[in-house]
Amino acid sequence: MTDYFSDETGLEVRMGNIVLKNPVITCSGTFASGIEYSKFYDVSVLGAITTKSFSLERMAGNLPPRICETSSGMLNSIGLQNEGIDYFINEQLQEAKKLGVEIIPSIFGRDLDEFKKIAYKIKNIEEEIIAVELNLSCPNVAEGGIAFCASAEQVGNIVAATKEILHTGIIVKLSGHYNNISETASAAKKYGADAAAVINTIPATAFDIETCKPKLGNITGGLSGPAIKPVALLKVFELAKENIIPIIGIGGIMTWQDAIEFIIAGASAVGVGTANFIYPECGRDILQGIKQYMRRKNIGDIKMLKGIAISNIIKG
Amino acid sequence: MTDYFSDETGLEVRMGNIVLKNPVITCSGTFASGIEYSKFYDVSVLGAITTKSFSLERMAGNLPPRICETSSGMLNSIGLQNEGIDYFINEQLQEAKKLGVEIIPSIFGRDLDEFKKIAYKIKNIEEEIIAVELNLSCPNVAEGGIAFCASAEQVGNIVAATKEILHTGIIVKLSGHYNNISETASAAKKYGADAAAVINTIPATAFDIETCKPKLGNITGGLSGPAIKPVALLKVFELAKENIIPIIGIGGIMTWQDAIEFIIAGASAVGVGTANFIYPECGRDILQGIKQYMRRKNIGDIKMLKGIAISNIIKG
Amino acid sequence: MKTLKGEIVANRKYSDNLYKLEVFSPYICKNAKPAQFINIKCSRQGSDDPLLRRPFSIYEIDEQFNVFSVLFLVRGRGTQFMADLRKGESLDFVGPLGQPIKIPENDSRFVLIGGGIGVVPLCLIAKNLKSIGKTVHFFAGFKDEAFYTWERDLIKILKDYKIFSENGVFGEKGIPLNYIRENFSEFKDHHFIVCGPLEMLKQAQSFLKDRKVRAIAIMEEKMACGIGACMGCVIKIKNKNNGYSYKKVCSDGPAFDLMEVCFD
Amino acid sequence: MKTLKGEIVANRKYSDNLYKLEVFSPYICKNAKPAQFINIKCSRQGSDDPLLRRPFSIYEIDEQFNVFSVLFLVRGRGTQFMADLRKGESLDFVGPLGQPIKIPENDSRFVLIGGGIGVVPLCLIAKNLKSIGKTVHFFAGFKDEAFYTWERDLIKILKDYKIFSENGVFGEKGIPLNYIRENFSEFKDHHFIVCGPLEMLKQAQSFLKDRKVRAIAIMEEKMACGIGACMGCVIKIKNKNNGYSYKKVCSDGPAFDLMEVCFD
Ligand SMILES: Cc1cc2nc3c(=O)[nH]c(=O)nc-3n(C[C@H](O)[C@H](O)[C@H](O)COP(=O)(O)OP(=O)(O)OC[C@H]3O[C@@H](n4cnc5c(N)ncnc54)[C@H](O)[C@@H]3O)c2cc1C
Ligand SMILES: Cc1cc2nc3c(=O)[nH]c(=O)nc-3n(C[C@H](O)[C@H](O)[C@H](O)COP(=O)(O)OP(=O)(O)OC[C@H]3O[C@@H](n4cnc5c(N)ncnc54)[C@H](O)[C@@H]3O)c2cc1C
Ligand SMILES: Cc1cc2nc3c(=O)[nH]c(=O)nc-3n(C[C@H](O)[C@H](O)[C@H](O)COP(=O)(O)O)c2cc1C
Ligand SMILES: Cc1cc2nc3c(=O)[nH]c(=O)nc-3n(C[C@H](O)[C@H](O)[C@H](O)COP(=O)(O)O)c2cc1C
Ligand code: FES
Ligand code: FES
Repeated sequence: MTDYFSDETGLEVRMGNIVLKNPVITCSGTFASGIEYSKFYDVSVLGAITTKSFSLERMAGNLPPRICETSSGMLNSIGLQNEGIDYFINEQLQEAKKLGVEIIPSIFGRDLDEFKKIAYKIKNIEEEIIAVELNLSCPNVAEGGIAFCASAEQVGNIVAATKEILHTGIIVKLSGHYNNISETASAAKKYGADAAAVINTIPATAFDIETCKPKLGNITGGLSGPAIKPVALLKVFELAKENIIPIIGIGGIMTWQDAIEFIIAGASAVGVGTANFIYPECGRDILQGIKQYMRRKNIGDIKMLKGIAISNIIKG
Repeated sequence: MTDYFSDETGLEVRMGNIVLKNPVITCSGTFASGIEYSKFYDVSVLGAITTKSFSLERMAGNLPPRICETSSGMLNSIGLQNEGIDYFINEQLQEAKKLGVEIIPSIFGRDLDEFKKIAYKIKNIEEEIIAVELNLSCPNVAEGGIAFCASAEQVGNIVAATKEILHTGIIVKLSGHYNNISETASAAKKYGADAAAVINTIPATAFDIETCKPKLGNITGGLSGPAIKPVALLKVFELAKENIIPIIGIGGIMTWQDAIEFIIAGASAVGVGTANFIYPECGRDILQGIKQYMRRKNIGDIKMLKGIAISNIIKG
Repeated sequence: MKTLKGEIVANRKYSDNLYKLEVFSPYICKNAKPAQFINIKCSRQGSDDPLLRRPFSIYEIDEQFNVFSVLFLVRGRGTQFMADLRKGESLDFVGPLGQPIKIPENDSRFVLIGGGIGVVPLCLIAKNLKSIGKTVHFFAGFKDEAFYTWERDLIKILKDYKIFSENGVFGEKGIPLNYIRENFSEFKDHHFIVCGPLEMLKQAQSFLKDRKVRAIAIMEEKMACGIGACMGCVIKIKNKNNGYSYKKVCSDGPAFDLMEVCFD
Repeated sequence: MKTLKGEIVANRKYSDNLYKLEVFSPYICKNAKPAQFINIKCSRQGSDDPLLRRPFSIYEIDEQFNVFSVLFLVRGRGTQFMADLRKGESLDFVGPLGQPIKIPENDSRFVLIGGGIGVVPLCLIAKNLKSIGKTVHFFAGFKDEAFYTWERDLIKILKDYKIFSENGVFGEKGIPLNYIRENFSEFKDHHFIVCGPLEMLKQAQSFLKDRKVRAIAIMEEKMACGIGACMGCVIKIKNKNNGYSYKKVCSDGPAFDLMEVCFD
């Protein structure tokens, strides 16, 4: 057996200007800023962590209950509760940096102007982060959020404005909800995004048949977990086929097998979300599984795995 | 305890010109024409059965494998294999009629013209059916299918053309895939549809990480089963809130609890699909459960249950 | 906190839908404190449905044998899974989670009021209070017979308790809060700790607030992560400016100042 | 066909990943015919993950005790669930499904070739053929040791068999088809029935076709309904016009004329 993987050789991922040491990152909103999970394992093994989305000002979030379980999935309607970008920059970043892992702050603005303001703040800490993620797809907020994804122009504008302010890598977090994901991804690419994170949670709901009321305080929420994996895979596959922009594949990844499935479908890297709630160490375990799979299959570089299902289809 | 339900009192459902004796129907493609399932129970207890979608000519369907299981769900890529509408009219209808259940033929045309031709054929058997379902949302065909739902105009045109030919009830089967479901439903209503069946399967895919090939011969398929229920519920709820057209709620209904959830979210009737594969008698059992729930809650008419979650939200 | 596997030492049926699950875990027995909980995976290994872990208070800790227990009511899919677990099988759980309850050092007399399954965290709290020499009155109220045989556990912790059932089938007929109301002078300078249904907590709050009694509530909310990372399990807690902010039951709680909890 | 619950009489481990599940069911024992299968729910009651039932050939029928069995290999989530089932638990299944194999009445001599788990349906077929006085040669080929102890079942059905393993750890070293090739003159007017991996079926088809031998294949495909309602389980079957049409393994099969199966 060739010994490619005594170290991390062959795992490095390049997406535009973003270089990750390996393809496993954690998703926004499911890993806070990493501190809680660092009690379970050394999170510095991860390619990067994406923080909870931060807004310009503190946000209270939505009415509880905010969580509701569904078949092989869950709904959340957190509504971006967060202490605001200043809190992240002044209080949390340094603590998170101590974990030794690359950090991708996720940011959320209700409009272009807010995104710009947040970007100016991020500018002061650009050296300390590996990229910034623009959350353009939250289904749980009244203004902005998923609605951005309805228009490729809007997505392009926000990316362009951020790009003008920041030199760090830019990731756009897109929704699978609209049917224009190629256009939004193309616009993001055109205006300077390095990668697209695909997908965010899928708008959904649930009702209690005894009270005859919604199960979520916010009425609707976003579906995540294994239930959405086949839908997320199709979005990644379709985008990757068109070769528009490097993709971080997200949606229902629980195991290394799921991660490989996204990578062969065309994702450059994978984002692990809901799985962290059930298996706190899953980021580490998924990475380990990917390494073992590559060794077993004698694949020396993860790049050779990326989109291999697409080439196999083309070959017929 | 009041004895409303020694019979079927209070279960009748009116959707435009369509009158069902109760709200439980089976979904197209999951119940063939009822004959197989009649070996398991007396299917005449059902409100109606919807047949597999029939096309103008025989269709061979897609390459196998056509089935792939996912977390709490399944993908299918049948591709509308069927023997053609003539076969249904000449061979199958009479046999199905013997089951004593109301029949809703589902029909599929690749374009407006084919829909018209099929409608003319249906005209000859109009007396024998309770309604016709226009499948405008199949994700597994190269022409037509889900693409119809991209445009409200197209949907309107097909409904209008069918309405001109047929006097029987018209149901449009819509996709949750596009974000314009209010518009397509409005167009359908405007041009004469009596009800909308919401939703069809959700486009999705899966890959085999050992062969690095798609798990379906057709590469992509449609996701159904419990995994999609929260997404389907939201579509039904949003449409029902706008009060556009009576709705047959479909997606992941396995139990009477699921059926009630769709009804309180605004569905007039419910369609049971994938569940038939796992619990062949589920149609009967779901109906039974609805009756018992209504008795327990002292609800004399199913109409009082319809959309009750919406009124509860408005009441606050 | 850790992800742990513990061997099931016993799964005792207390009544139709009440079970006590005893689990071998030196780590929990050494580290868990009163009011903390664990988050149990309620599906077979390799299965992700039901997806989310379920939170359960730590009920008893037997330091000698390194066995702790949870006492649970069968409610839905997760607890049915737990009821079916057998001796010798392995329990997959994360813990200990939540903040240990902060016992007000200066108070020496406590009233504990548990409603239904809310008695669970109070048992470990009671044991702890006793062990540090505090006076504890324990009041437990139940709707039905499910807890009929549970008294045998309580009696091991303390003698000074009263059990009520709404229909009088066991214990005294009535509810604990009424008893407290009627005999309030006895308890007026006690510190209260309450856990139970929202309606009970609400009533306790309004009654005790008027009387300026200090009280701690042990709260519940639906959880996803259980460790403070997802913001899923928040409840409204009053803040200084007459407003409220959302606090996480899993990591800020589950114990909160009862007077600061907003019920609306 | 019916939805049934049957008590599990035994779940015998044959090797690391091969099990025989014995189920009490008068209905199946009375009605099931060779080549038919049942569709097993592989999740706990009230759980829908894994969602789909799994198809398994009927392996043995004990009419005296009304017990039938399935012999299965642990492959994934469903079969792991089955491996964990215990005596006394209840099996939820639908059956009998599929067309009984049509035994060509005029033929009196049969060669049965099973590859791996493909031996399962052949066992009931063999027993049936013997019972109606046909001559049966049974050839079984395996990749590894999983079937090492399985011979004890076969020997109860007939004496005229040969077992092969690719690596020679048990039985003869080699594969059944090579043996047939080398000794073809012995079998040339036999009717063949084959079940096993696609590669084996393909080779059998091309070898037997050239020699104009008639053969039946027992096929597999992923299923959803198992009763002919969903069109999910189709395979390509040649039709008269040199084309093919899709036939359902569950309700048209699982037995097909081997020469009509398209492998591409
Ligand atoms: C901190 C804490 C401690 C608890 N301690 C105990 C205990 O000691 N004994 C006990 O019997 N129960 C306890 N509960 C409640 C217990 O978690 C629920 O009864 C259990 O989650 C129900 O799961 P289920 O699958 O059976 O029910 P389902 O209704 O099927 O569960 C569906 C979803 O709702 C959640 N859920 C349902 N009920 C509750 C609830 N009351 N609180 C929080 N989430 C809920 C589940 O976790 C799951 O995500 C505690 C809850 C919390 C938050
Ligand atoms: C008519 C018929 C008879 C069979 N008889 C037997 C038997 O007697 N003994 C035995 O061990 N196996 C038999 N099989 C194969 C058996 O159905 C699969 O091994 C089983 O479904 C695997 O389930 P899993 O959850 O363990 O695997 P997974 O791979 O997790 O299953 C995932 C999905 O793929 C399907 N699937 C996986 N493998 C097969 C397969 N080979 N054929 C059809 N569907 C598959 C499953 O049903 C499920 O829907 C038979 C299959 C068919 C079609
Ligand atoms: C509780 C919760 C909170 C989330 N918060 C955010 C967020 O703040 N910003 C964001 O871009 N995505 C957020 N997401 C979406 C996830 O990052 C991810 O895209 C989604 O959950 C799908 O992946 P999964 O199935 O692996 O969870 C959140 C998801 C969950 C479950
Ligand atoms: C195997 C299969 C075949 C289907 N065929 C059709 C079809 O021919 N026409 C149609 O309108 N919908 C078809 N559907 C979609 C169902 O009618 C239904 O809309 C969908 O499966 C969602 O409901 P469920 O989750 O209850 O299955 C099919 C679904 C499945 C699973
Ligand atoms: S459950 Fe995630 S923050 Fe409490
Ligand atoms: S599995 Fe449905 S037709 Fe065969």
